[in-house]
Amino acid sequence: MVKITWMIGGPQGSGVDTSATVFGNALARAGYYIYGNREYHSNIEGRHSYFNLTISDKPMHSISDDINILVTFEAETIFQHFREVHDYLFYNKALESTKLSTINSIERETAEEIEAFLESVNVPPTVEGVLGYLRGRGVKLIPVEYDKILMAVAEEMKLSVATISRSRNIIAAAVSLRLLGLDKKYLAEAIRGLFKNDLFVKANLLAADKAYGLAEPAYGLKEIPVSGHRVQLDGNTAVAMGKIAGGVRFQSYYPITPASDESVFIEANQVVDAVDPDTKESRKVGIVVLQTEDELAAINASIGAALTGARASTSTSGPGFSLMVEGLGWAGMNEVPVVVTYYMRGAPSTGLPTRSGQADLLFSMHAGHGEFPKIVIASGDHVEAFKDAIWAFNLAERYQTPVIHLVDKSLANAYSIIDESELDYSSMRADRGKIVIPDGSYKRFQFTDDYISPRAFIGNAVMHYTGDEHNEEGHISENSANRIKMYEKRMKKLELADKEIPEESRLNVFGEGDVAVITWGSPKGAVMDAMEELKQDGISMQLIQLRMFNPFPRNLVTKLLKGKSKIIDVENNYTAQAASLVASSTGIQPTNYILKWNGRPITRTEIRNAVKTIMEKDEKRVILSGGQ
Amino acid sequence: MVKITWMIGGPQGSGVDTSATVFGNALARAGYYIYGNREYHSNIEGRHSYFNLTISDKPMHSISDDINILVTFEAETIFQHFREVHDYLFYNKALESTKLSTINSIERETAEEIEAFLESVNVPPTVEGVLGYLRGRGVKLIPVEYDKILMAVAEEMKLSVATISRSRNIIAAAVSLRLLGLDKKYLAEAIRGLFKNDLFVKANLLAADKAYGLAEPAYGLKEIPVSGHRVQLDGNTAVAMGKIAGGVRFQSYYPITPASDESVFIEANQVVDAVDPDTKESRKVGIVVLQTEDELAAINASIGAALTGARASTSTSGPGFSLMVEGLGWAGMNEVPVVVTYYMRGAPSTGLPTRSGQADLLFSMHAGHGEFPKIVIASGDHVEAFKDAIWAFNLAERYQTPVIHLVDKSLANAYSIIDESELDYSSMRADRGKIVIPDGSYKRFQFTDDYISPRAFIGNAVMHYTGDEHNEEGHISENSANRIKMYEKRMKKLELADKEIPEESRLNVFGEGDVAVITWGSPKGAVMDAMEELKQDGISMQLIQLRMFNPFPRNLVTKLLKGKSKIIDVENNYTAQAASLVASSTGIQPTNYILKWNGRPITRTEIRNAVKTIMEKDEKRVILSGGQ
Amino acid sequence: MAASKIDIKLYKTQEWVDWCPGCGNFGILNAEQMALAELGLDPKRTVIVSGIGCSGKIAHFINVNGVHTLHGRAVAFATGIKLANPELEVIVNAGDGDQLGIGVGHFVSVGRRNVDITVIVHDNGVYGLTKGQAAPTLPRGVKTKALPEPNINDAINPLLLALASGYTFVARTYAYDVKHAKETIKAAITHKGLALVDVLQPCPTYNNINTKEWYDKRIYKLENWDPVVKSESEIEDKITKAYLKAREWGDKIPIGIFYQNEAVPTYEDRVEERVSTYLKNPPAKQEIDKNGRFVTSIENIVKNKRVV
Amino acid sequence: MAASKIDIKLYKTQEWVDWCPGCGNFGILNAEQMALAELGLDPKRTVIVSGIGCSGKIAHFINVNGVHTLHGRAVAFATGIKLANPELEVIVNAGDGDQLGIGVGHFVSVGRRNVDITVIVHDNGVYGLTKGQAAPTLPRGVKTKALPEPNINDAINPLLLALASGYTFVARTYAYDVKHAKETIKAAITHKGLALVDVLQPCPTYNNINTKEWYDKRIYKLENWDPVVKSESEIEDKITKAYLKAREWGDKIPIGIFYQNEAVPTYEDRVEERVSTYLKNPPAKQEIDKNGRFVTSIENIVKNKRVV
Ligand SMILES: Cc1ncc(C[n+]2csc(CCOP(=O)(O)OP(=O)(O)O)c2C)c(N)n1
Ligand SMILES: Cc1ncc(C[n+]2csc(CCOP(=O)(O)OP(=O)(O)O)c2C)c(N)n1
Ligand code: SF4
Ligand code: SF4
Ligand SMILES: [Mg+2]
Ligand SMILES: [Mg+2]
Repeated sequence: MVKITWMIGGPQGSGVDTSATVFGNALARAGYYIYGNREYHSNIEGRHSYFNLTISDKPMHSISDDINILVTFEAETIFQHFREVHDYLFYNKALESTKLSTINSIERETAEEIEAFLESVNVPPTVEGVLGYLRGRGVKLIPVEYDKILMAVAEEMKLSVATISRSRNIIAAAVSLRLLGLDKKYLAEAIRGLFKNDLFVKANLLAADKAYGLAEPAYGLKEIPVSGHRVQLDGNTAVAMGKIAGGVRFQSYYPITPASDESVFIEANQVVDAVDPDTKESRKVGIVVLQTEDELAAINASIGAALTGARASTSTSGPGFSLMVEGLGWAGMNEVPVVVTYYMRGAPSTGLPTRSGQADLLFSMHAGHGEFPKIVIASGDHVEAFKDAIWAFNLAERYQTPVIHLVDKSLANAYSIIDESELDYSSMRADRGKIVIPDGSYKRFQFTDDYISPRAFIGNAVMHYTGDEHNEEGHISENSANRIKMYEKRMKKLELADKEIPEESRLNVFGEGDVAVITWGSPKGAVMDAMEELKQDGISMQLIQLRMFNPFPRNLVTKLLKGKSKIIDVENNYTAQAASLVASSTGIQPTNYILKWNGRPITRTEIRNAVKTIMEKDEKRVILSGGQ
Repeated sequence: MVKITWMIGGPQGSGVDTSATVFGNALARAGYYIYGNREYHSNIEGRHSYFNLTISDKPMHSISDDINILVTFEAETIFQHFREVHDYLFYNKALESTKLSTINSIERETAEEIEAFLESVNVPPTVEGVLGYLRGRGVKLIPVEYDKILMAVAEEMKLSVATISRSRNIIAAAVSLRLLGLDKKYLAEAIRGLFKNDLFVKANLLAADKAYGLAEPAYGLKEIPVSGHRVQLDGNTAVAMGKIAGGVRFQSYYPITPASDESVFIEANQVVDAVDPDTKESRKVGIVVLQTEDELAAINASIGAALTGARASTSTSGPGFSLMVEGLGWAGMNEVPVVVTYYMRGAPSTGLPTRSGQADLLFSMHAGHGEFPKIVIASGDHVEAFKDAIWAFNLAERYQTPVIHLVDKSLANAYSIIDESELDYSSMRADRGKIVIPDGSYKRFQFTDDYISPRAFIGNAVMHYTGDEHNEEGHISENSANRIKMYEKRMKKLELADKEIPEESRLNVFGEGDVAVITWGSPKGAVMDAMEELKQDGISMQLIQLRMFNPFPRNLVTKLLKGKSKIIDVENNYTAQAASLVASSTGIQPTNYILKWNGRPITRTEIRNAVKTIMEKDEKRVILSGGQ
Repeated sequence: MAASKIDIKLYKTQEWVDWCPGCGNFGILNAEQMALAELGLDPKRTVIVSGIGCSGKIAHFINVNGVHTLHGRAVAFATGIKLANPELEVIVNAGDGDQLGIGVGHFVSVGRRNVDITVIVHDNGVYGLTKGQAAPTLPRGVKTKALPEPNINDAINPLLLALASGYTFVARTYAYDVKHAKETIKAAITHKGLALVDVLQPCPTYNNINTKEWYDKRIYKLENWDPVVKSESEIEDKITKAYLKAREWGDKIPIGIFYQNEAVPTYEDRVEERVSTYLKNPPAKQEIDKNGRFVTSIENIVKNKRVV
Repeated sequence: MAASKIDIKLYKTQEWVDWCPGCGNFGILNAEQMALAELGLDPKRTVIVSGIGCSGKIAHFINVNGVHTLHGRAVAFATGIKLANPELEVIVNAGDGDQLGIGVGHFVSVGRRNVDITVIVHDNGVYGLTKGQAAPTLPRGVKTKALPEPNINDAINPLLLALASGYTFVARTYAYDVKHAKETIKAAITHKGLALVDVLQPCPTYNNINTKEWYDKRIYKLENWDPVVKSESEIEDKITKAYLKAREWGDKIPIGIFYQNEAVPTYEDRVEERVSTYLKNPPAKQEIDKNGRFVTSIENIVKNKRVV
């Protein structure tokens, strides 16, 4: 199985993302799968960012700490990442004499740490020093004269170097492709597929041509024939596509990282094709995307829209969600199907706005004063993110209650190549729950046997809503007996959901073994990929990926965990939040924990090592710290 | 032991509260203790409200469902409460023919319920019908001609009846006092103590005189000599007094029931006496009380004030707290000692704004995105409310982190007479934690052995704060190693608190027995008072009253609960939230639950009956429904 | 949506109106019910979105759709309702504390959108339902009944704020002049664009300063006043006059329509410009599935993401 | 708090300024550092309270107390800081999205209080740090770089809004005219009362419409303009002129101080009126204990609650 890790770094705003996208698309055309992670500061231009990709002939779901090929344009990336690279480093020859101390954009703590390391291995804090160190460790160094190539391209095209400076990224992709042993035509195709502007297409093709020869093939990758289509997805786009397919008609948002890309994508695609599934007749219809003044308005506008019958949702991350909890409570009280997509980022407070985390689970479970039913689901990969976006709407409308869909930033910004058939959207079905157009008088909160009231839309009947406790008509009622019954009605819907939704659909189980691993969200990929590798080390594990936290699949989890010799909980947070839900639901506590809260995603390398440590030394709590 | 239950009802805005206060104060002067609950609609004038008092020769902490004396002025109170009264009903003779169906202010569900009951016992839905029913059940009916007395008073004082219409309440108090067998001089004293306006004092004294003779002594209460002082307290005032004593210097708030009375009290007392404890020198100093535009501003203004060194707090209830969670996270991230007094009312959403509940515990534990230390305490009676308000500041400053102080509405609005010595405020001590005035350069978030950094105030040094992850200087840092360490620093403070704060001080234990009762907040009083009564029924229980939820007294709770034959959890919510914290911390689940979520307080009668049901039938979950 | 005049009784619910005797809200309730009746609005397609406060209860008293929301958030709910189904007539009713205190951010921001809704402020100078604290329209130094000290804050002027925020209809009326209030509300509803109606509303229970007597002496109706902008070139002049007039307060208090400009496109028009089928087939009215099968095709979107 | 001029270097921190090359924020940073230096403000007693956005980072670059708060909430934090310790010089720096979008409720409400702080809006028309969405000051129809469609909302005018909200100092300046910006900020800080400085701040990365070139052509300085209210009787005239002038935008954009009125008591003055020792002995400076023993006596309060 091919598994090559490629990393590119550079300052924010210099096109590192594009570089990784073009390169990944080229590889996809050659038949390879990709999984990549974007890492960047909360900054627009100048701070260090990087992209870490795994290239494989099988679908991948994680990144690795062991970098085969590191592509750099400037000095900071070299300093930040030289300790991770094993095989090849591309670097800009002009920078050899650069000193660490002259790099302003590097954070003080980071610079000090690197300096301390270099001192400990007796290497001067310069690019040259580092290159020497790498050479000593067997890393092959490939100098690239980016500027020279750019100048040549510029000259040929009669343009200024500044205009085409971003073609630098293409140079990096071209050399990398060659190193892997793949034909440059894939890159040409990728360039043509990605850039709209003819001038840039031409410049990039030229740059690619000139750069391709700079390395020798080393990895001997072969073209793999592809049957069917493959798509490139990130988590934001996957959710946006799921929502559109699932019939979202009103999306409100207030800009926030890493959520707003989803809304911007929906807005850019707000005119959609409505196709009659029988007659195939098609017409254009519209989605309203509303950028509000804040998240208070965002959730409440979406709730308003939902009252009229539109499938409505809002997307945000921690700070925004903190402002939404009052609205969420109103929706719970008024049995409104509204979907909140909650992108978890480095918290608390503003935290690490562009980094990842999974520390918002308990908050989302208990968000809002008082008790009301909310359904909480979490996606573990891009395909799940797509399908869960649809599932969320179905759940919301069936149980007439808010649904929170958790997606961590790692997943939102990760980039993967997947088989289009995995999306399988033509088999998805809508469940709009109990909808009525009443003839005569109508009680929005009618008591029924299954606790769910027939739901009419504003516009089709006269009805009343209030955040106060209310009677069946939706008018304020402080009567004790009504209070007891109406409160119970709401809460019982969650019990109904618990009965109706198969527990098997609320979690995924992978593999078999005496050792159980519990996780949720993006760490799923790292664990799955590590499990493959651990099998070779003779360690078999069973992965239990939790997908729905409320209602919690108590019986199945109990059954799965009973009798395991070890239960390892893997989460991107400090307090092992999912584990505490497992414990409070089932009484079973994990035996070991693998935790990470530095804002960077968990890698398969880390899982592999941590599991080994646990198997060997039974360490209770392994703290991961990978990533720059 | 004397235990007499007295209830008075009437429309909001008609002076029912005053009536109860005057009456209670009169009883206090005669040497009796009082515990009373105020129950009212979210309405300014016209809806039914009532006050339920227990009179005793021992300190009381609860109310009862079995009413000895019911005082009414109008028909609605009779309809609402006739099923609860056992001994005496005062009523307005002029209303005998009033029909239930003519009362607009009664809620439909309530009217229907009463009508159904009356039909089931074959009584016509009129006041007359009800009176007949009561007569049949041995209740003594005492007609009072309020209007006639008022007219006589008005005439004597040459005033209009309208001006003195509220003296009606005094009439009720006077007759009640007589019925109890106590001297009218106590009422006269209470009137003089409570009313400032001479005219009203006079009118009330006259009314009292004229009314006193209308009943015959029946309960034979004797004057009890009092040593020391007694004070009349409600929960809002207790907290306000605690804060003032504890050095609050900045209080922000946005009006909300049932929290704002606390802030209004502080504002009315914002000029306070600062007395040097040694020299006894006294001077006037001021507290800033800021009414903000919303709760977002309230918490953030308080945090700002805390940064300058002022002890700062804000008070709110559910809807407001929902808006505060983002600010709370900032305070956690920036290690700011800010106190939030959280009055729990009927939730979710606007809920039952003037009723009670305990459904906000898990929300307050997990409020705010991400992980940060917050200390959560809850008071069980008025003395605790007073002392906890001080404790909260000490904890906040010692651990440099937000503290949430939970007080339920029942406690906030309850009225009690207590021995002044119980407040014991001269023995209270301030703990301001690690405060410094730095000489030279200063790092606000310096790493230290105990994770707590020396804290300087803005004004005394230059320092930086940010909600982003930061380094020791408080500047933004996304460095991984710093992130891990700084995050841990914050979280470890909670572990330090767990070590330092004796577990014994985090809960109260009362009684002994094979059966444990777990509760928190105002139900403590009902359980304690019921325990007395249950002892006579041969049932001995041990009450464990939880006072601090974070950090949770895990070891002690485990020790206390181990080996109990039954563990009964008593809470004013649906999902037994404290029990779930007990379970997730100790692995021990209650065997039985007594739960109530109709917004009314738990009574000792209810506890007594529920415990008996549990002991006899081992019912798993007893749902209480008392109160109108 | 205008139709023929309908019996006002149809606009009354069974709920008991639990305001204090003499409360100005009764006047607003009557005026609004009359306005709805005279405009013949279909109760099913009319929505009252209210805030929290004494005022907020009005949504339960009028027999059209009633959405009694959260304190300060009514405008946000209303925006979602209106944009999801622009065929609905949407009216916001809430207190001065609600809209100009906790909700003032939404009050201002909706001005940038000119959503075609009507915003009615129950302007009583106090926080009624929480027992009489000072609301944002209470002038500094005034000590109403429940205040421990005279009000420490200056008052906000709702009309000025609305003008500065982009409202295209700005009016003031008086709760005890039910006819004027009714006509003003009708004009606001009929106006195409975002309309403010600030209603001076005595609160006999807590505002013992700005009472009926106080207002009766001061209020006068705008006369010889043409607030309507008929062409671009009139805007500057009319809005300037409106600014100046809106500042008048004290011995004389003008009521009436201060400014009206229908030339600014509504938010709905702006959406229609992007999505040409929006008004005919708005979000709320689209079928998103046929017997469970989704109708939205994402084929073109997926194609765009294809790399092979 | 004025002292003699201090070396500007003292007002710089070690932090790398990570704004994009050419960002207007550099101009604001320089101007503000110069203003602080020229006023000789003591870094310990000066506080910059900032919001979230590119602009918000400024609190880390100036070597006085820096409180980098939450998106939209800077004014609320600043109010708490100032009222707890009125001896501090408190300056708010935040973006247009921060103060006029999510924070506009606080922006307006602080006007009712006239707290003696300075509010500086970094007015770039976009949400910089979240990658260029439209901010509240971007006019309708304008399509800056990152927008999928032209801006759908009308712009808010910060000056008008401040005037309507009760600010007693209202000014506009320009980030690339560092001298003008510095003088304006100095005047704002020196002003006794609530001051707004709206700084036109080009964002070369996302706002490709309102660029330096665009502004350079249009901006002119207010001349022959006396904004200062010297007596009650001048208020009406000066604020009216300010309203009209503040509406000017397009081919010509005035900068300068539009309005200033020191006759309105600050919030601190108002507190002092209630608590006569407030300014001398404000909350932050009071000792609340002596060796752990509390100094606040509640004896009189308790006595009031005695029934026996
Ligand atoms: C978030 C939140 N904060 C506070 C409250 C409490 N509250 C209820 S009504 C009200 C004020 C009502 O004043 P106003 O809006 O002027 O309406 P009025 O009662 O005067 O009609 C407040 C503060 C609430 N419901 N929600
Ligand atoms: C509650 C909340 N919502 C959203 C965000 C995300 N956010 C960060 S910066 C920013 C906008 C910044 O725009 P502006 O205030 O104009 O400042 P600029 O970057 O342009 O200086 C937003 C929306 C946040 N931090 N908090
Ligand atoms: S308190 Fe005031 S506003 Fe509320 S109902 Fe009574 S009179 Fe009306
Ligand atoms: S994005 Fe704009 S505002 Fe932000 S730093 Fe760059 S140029 Fe400045
Ligand atoms: Mg009001
Ligand atoms: Mg901006």
